[in-house]
Amino acid sequence: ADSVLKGKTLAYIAFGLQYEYQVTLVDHVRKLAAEKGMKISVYDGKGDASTQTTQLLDVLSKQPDIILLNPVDAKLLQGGVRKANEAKIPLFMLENLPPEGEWVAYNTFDDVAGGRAAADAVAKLTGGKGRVLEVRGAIGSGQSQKRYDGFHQQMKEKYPDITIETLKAEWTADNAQTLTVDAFTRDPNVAAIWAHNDEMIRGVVSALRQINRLELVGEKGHIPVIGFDGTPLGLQRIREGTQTADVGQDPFSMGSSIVKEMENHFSGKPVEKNTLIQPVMIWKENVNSPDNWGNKVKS
Amino acid sequence: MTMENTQASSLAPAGQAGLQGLRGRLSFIDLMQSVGLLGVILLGGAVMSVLSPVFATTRNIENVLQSATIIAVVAIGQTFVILVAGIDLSVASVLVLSSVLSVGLVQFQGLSPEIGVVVALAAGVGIGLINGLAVTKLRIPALIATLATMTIARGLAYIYSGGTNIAPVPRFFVDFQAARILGIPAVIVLTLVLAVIAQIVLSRTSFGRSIYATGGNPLAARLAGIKTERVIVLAFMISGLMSAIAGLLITARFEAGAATAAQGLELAVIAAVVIGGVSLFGGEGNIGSMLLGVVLLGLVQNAVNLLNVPPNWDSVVSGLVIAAAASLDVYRRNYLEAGMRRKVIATKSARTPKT
Amino acid sequence: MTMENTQASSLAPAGQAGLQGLRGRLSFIDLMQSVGLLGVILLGGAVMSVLSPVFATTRNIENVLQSATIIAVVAIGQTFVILVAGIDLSVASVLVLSSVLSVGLVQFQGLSPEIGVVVALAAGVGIGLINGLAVTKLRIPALIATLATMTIARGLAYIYSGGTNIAPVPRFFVDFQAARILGIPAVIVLTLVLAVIAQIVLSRTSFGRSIYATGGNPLAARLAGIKTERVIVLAFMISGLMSAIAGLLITARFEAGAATAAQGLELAVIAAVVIGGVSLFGGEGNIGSMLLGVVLLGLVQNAVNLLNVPPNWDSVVSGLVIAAAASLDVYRRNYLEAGMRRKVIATKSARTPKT
Amino acid sequence: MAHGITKGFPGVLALDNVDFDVRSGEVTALLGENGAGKSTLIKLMAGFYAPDRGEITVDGVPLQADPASAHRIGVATIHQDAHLVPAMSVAENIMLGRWPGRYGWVSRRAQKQKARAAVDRVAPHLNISTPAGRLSPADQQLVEIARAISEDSKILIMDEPTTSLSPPEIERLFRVVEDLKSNGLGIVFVSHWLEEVFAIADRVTVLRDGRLVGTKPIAELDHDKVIRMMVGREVREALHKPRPVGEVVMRVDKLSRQGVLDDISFEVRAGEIVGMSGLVGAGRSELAACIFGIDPYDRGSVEVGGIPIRSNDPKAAIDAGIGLVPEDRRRQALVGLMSVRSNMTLSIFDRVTRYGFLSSRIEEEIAAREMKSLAVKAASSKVRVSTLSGGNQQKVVLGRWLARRPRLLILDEPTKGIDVGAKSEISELIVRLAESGMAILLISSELPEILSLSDRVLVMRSGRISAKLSRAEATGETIMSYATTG
Ligand SMILES: Nc1ncnc2c1ncn2[C@@H]1O[C@H](COP(=O)(O)OP(=O)(O)OP(=O)(O)O)[C@@H](O)[C@H]1O
Ligand SMILES: Nc1ncnc2c1ncn2[C@@H]1O[C@H](COP(=O)(O)OP(=O)(O)OP(=O)(O)O)[C@@H](O)[C@H]1O
Ligand SMILES: [Mg+2]
Ligand SMILES: [Mg+2]
Repeated sequence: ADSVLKGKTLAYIAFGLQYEYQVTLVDHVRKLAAEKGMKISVYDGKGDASTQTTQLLDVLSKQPDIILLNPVDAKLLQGGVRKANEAKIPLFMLENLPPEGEWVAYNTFDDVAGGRAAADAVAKLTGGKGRVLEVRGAIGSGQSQKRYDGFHQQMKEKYPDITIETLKAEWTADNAQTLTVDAFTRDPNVAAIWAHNDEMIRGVVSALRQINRLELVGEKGHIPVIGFDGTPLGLQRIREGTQTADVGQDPFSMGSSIVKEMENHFSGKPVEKNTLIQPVMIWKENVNSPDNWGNKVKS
Repeated sequence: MTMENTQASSLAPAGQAGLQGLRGRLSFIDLMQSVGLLGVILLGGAVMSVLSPVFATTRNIENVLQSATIIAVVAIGQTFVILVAGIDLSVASVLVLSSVLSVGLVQFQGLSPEIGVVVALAAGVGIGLINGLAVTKLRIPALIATLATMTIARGLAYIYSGGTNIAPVPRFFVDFQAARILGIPAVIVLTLVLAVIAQIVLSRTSFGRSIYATGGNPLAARLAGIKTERVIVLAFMISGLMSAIAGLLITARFEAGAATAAQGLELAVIAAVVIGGVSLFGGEGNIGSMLLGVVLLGLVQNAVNLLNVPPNWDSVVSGLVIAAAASLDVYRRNYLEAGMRRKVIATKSARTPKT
Repeated sequence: MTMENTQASSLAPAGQAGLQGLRGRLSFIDLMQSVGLLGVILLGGAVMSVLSPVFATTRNIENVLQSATIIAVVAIGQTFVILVAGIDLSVASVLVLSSVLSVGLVQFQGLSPEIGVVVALAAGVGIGLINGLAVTKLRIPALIATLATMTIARGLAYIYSGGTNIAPVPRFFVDFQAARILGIPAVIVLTLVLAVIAQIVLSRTSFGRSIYATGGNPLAARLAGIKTERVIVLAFMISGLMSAIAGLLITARFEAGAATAAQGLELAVIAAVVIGGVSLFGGEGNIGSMLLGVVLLGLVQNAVNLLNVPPNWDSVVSGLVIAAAASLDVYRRNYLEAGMRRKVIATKSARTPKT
Repeated sequence: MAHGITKGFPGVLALDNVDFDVRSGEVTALLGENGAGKSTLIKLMAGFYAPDRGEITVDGVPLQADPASAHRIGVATIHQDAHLVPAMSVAENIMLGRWPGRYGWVSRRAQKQKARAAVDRVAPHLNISTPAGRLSPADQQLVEIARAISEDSKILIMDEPTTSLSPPEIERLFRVVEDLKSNGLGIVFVSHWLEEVFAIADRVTVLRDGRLVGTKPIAELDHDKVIRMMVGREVREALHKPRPVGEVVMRVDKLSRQGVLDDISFEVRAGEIVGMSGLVGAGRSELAACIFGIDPYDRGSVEVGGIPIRSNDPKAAIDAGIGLVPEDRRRQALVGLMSVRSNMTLSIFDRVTRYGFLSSRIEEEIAAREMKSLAVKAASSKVRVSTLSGGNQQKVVLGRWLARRPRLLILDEPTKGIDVGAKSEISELIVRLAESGMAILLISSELPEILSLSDRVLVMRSGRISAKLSRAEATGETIMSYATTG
């Protein structure tokens, strides 16, 4: 039988197609939409709230049946969300929520839990003490803030002997590289490094190589490096031993679940308003598991 | 037709009549300068109306203009600075600083919204003053001076807001955003009012003329007794004020004091201003055609969104459209210029010799 | 001492000898011009050594230089463009395009790494050529033309890479990054070699001289028989080539071809070039002091990182340091000039008049 | 008004303890060789520079080093180089900084009226709404003059106001000056044309090497005395000697450019000096621009040595053996930021290159040689050419072509702004170049120069050659009559 979504138009304002995780998410939603017979248009938010606001307004002119919105910075899309509500177009949200407004369903990855999982991993690798570098994402990004909160809460509650030094790398490998190098110059005693995404790990690894501190997992002097996302490149690094672990999210389940909520909404079934997708820790042992999204996409 | 007549009459004794005719023709050329960009816009608009049925709707045009207001307001200030051969990179940072102050002073310090607005505007003017003094007194190149304040102001905005965006905003921001005057969104009306004031200041006041003189030939301006340093400082202060006003607009639009917004806005603004015919070397340009540059960039963005160009191809398409628009405009100007030169010289050499 | 002697001999008839002595003094001043920025750097370095014990270690200095290499290489190319009074905003996009091509052609198309590198460099030169032709033939302002190619090249890089990192990189990138020549990291050596070549080209070849002439006065240069359009096109091509080389360096540094890298790099590069004394109006500047500008910015960043300035305050601090460095440099120049004037008056004013 | 003025620049002492005063109702001519310090003194009086020592007062009120204060105090100045805002209209340039109106509003009507009134006194043919940047150098200079005389000033300073003007305009200017003088203005006048000085000045002040030589009433002076004060030696007039004339070097055939040039044909032979006369705006500079490939032309051809040269390509013209000393050296010839030396070698890269690299030794040799032969006054060959005085800048341009030795040299107003001593040196030089076989096309608005140097004279009017005169036929009267009505 045809899906209730058949023939419906879906406008998907994406976070930005410059990010591997997002590209995978978008591709998956696209594939599902095609299966359900929806007409989908994807807008590339380019990681910029102003662009997204403009896109949202432009999309409203086109009167689609469904809007799927993944805000870069939800607070800044408050005004846009209000307009969508006024236009009475059902809104589905991913990853970030504005302070007010209405939406049918919200799916997100549990970033706080992700931060906590990272803290556990760090503690496990360091024996619960030492100086840990946290390479964080952009100030003002909701994801980064939740990861930060989860990590620090967990550390404070369970591993008080660990000191955290936060480096403001704004999601980019370039920044992560210089900041890491300089953090080591300041004090070469580093027990572990955790970065808010896998992209920044590229900078971290490059920094370690530059200062001659890059030892593979298992070798003497190895500094545990933990990423976030579970991108193919991250998994590859785990296989090679330049990265120790990764906090995996799952774009596939996030995409599938939000499309399922759309189906529920239009067929009158109960809709799960908030869905939190839990992190999966990836280590060398399970790096080849076909469940890891990074193994499902081939780059 | 008229031109032919002018040629004939310029044979008359004093050549006065010929010059009169030329004067009329010159303002016609000025008109063409703006109309040229308008032509590019209309042409593009016509193509778009065929490609996308929703393009030519009031709703869509209103959206485009409304989205363009923030860049437009900042661009008005930037125009003053570029006219004096400066450049202001700090605009986006001043904008976010103004935005977080306008909300934060109410949220954190419990001040009244009016005071918040006033302090936000004052901060913009103050940073403009610092930029201006750094450029004129310390003689730091404008690019470097405003790069420094750009970094500093953004830092201050993050520090003050704690790195996040501040919400909710005072009620009147929301009301203002929703307000309409004669059916036109108030933000658009405000922008137009600011543009008209700026254009009048530039074209009809001695301060405005001093701006053009200072940018067109600073030495000549100084020798003529114009206080060029003061003019430059004022231009930067105006840019600061306009950016601060844009900060309030962005607060209204996003309903938050936004520390993270407007990344890279300075380049977009400078691009719009230059496409709008303001010379980076100073002394040339006007608000009217400058605004057409802003609108053109807004339309390109809108077209790309409406046509749902595949992700990342949109960048390619906008780049091509910008290049095409710019070269069309340049082509038109050269064409016009060549035509004009021939006419001027023809009139001149036909004049009766005086002994 | 020598100067005193020179003064005495300037009493000799033709004044020729006096001119000789002055020549010596002038090159001393030229030296001071560069040394000035060096002075700012040394002063800052001294302060930093006190504040942070690790600052003055070989290790740290090496790190700073190594990090600065990418900006430095791009800045060398940008210097050529700014010297001809242009500006190249497309550098960062060319850089990432080169980076993704150098890896992608091997990974996706299965070509040999050498071909990947050659195509990457050719792409850079090609975009430079397009920029140059747009500026000279279509007469689009450089800012707009390169803004367009900046958008387009970044778009193409994303399209080609599909928004992901392309890895692993061919072996020789890894080897190159790790290599040392005489104990100095190969990337630093390569950058210095490129800088020396660029400086020699600029100061010792007719092409270099044409660059300065074209930037200083394009009309005069053209009337002196210089093919100014060709010179401008070549400057843009050099900028494209340098950015492409920087793209290979970034590939080596991060061991991946990444389209997301180098966001906003163009502004950082332009800032470094201008702080390094290259005039945005063309015709003035040299590679040596320009590199000091690059190093200065790198050190500011390093200092902020080492001192562990609280998050967000780091922006404020770097902004202040940039402003301070720029104004110190301007102050020094004025001071030097005033000193020279006084010297002339003191030594020449009292001389016996010859009639 | 100026007392004990000393002003130094890096490497140059431009003025050394100079006293100078201006009296109302008098024209004081300020004379001196190129680089003597005239313009520097004027810039000090205009408030543009601050004196290192000494003081300037107007009616006992000290002048601040600020052009605005100079204007306020009543000093209006025409500077040596035209300082106009190119994109602004003539009217606005005339009223620059003094825009009429109230409360900061500019009254366009009043502006036009006032500008029109000022322009009518010196240049009635100008259209006051043309952007100033589009005017020819001569018209730009007229605009400068109109601006200065429109000011309500006590003192009017004119630094070489006549350099690009033709006789009728100069006459008109002098009438205005007489007028202002009788209104009680004090006027300072700088010119390298002693005829002009004797026609208008009441007193003469002479500077040499930055020092005051003396001030004398005009009645006590004659040409030779003034020259001796300025130069410290006698100056010889160049005498015309017949020279053997060689084969045709350049042939211009039916050259036309719409609205500018109409059917121009002539030839220049080796060793020949062809003078080209005409009124300002006759199209002589435009012709030079077309021959030299600066501007395109619609029809016709230019041949050098029988080979046609490509249009619109200065490089091709230079390669074919043409050199041009353009009219507006600052805009068209010199790269101000570059050194004197680099400016001189700008067209001879091939000759100063060894093993692919520029040799600074050869460059210095050439520059030193030309600087010596032209007596260029500069601190060294490495100073920026923009710091040289106007006349010395012109010598640098000449030096560039002397270094290259083209087959045909086009000189467009070559002695514009050149002092008497140097002028005769340049005249001699032109003759020497012709003797050595170089063909010379000499464009000049100065009849004496044309008459004393030319072997043949072409007269242009309204883009056409209205007469081709032999040396015998060419007199002041014939030339002027063909220039105005041919
Ligand atoms: N800005 C400057 N920097 C350095 N030297 C300068 C500067 N301005 C003038 N000079 C020097 O001062 C001296 C006097 O120059 P000035 O322009 O006053 O001469 P002048 O008498 O007007 O000559 P001319 O008749 O050629 O115009 C010259 O040697 C000149 O090179
Ligand atoms: N760029 C320009 N735009 C407009 N008119 C111009 C331009 N250049 C020259 N003209 C005009 O063309 C005419 C011919 O000028 P040209 O300079 O060739 O005359 P000339 O005989 O050399 O006189 P001059 O002594 O003024 O140089 C003049 O009327 C001049 O005003
Ligand atoms: Mg002078
Ligand atoms: Mg002329």
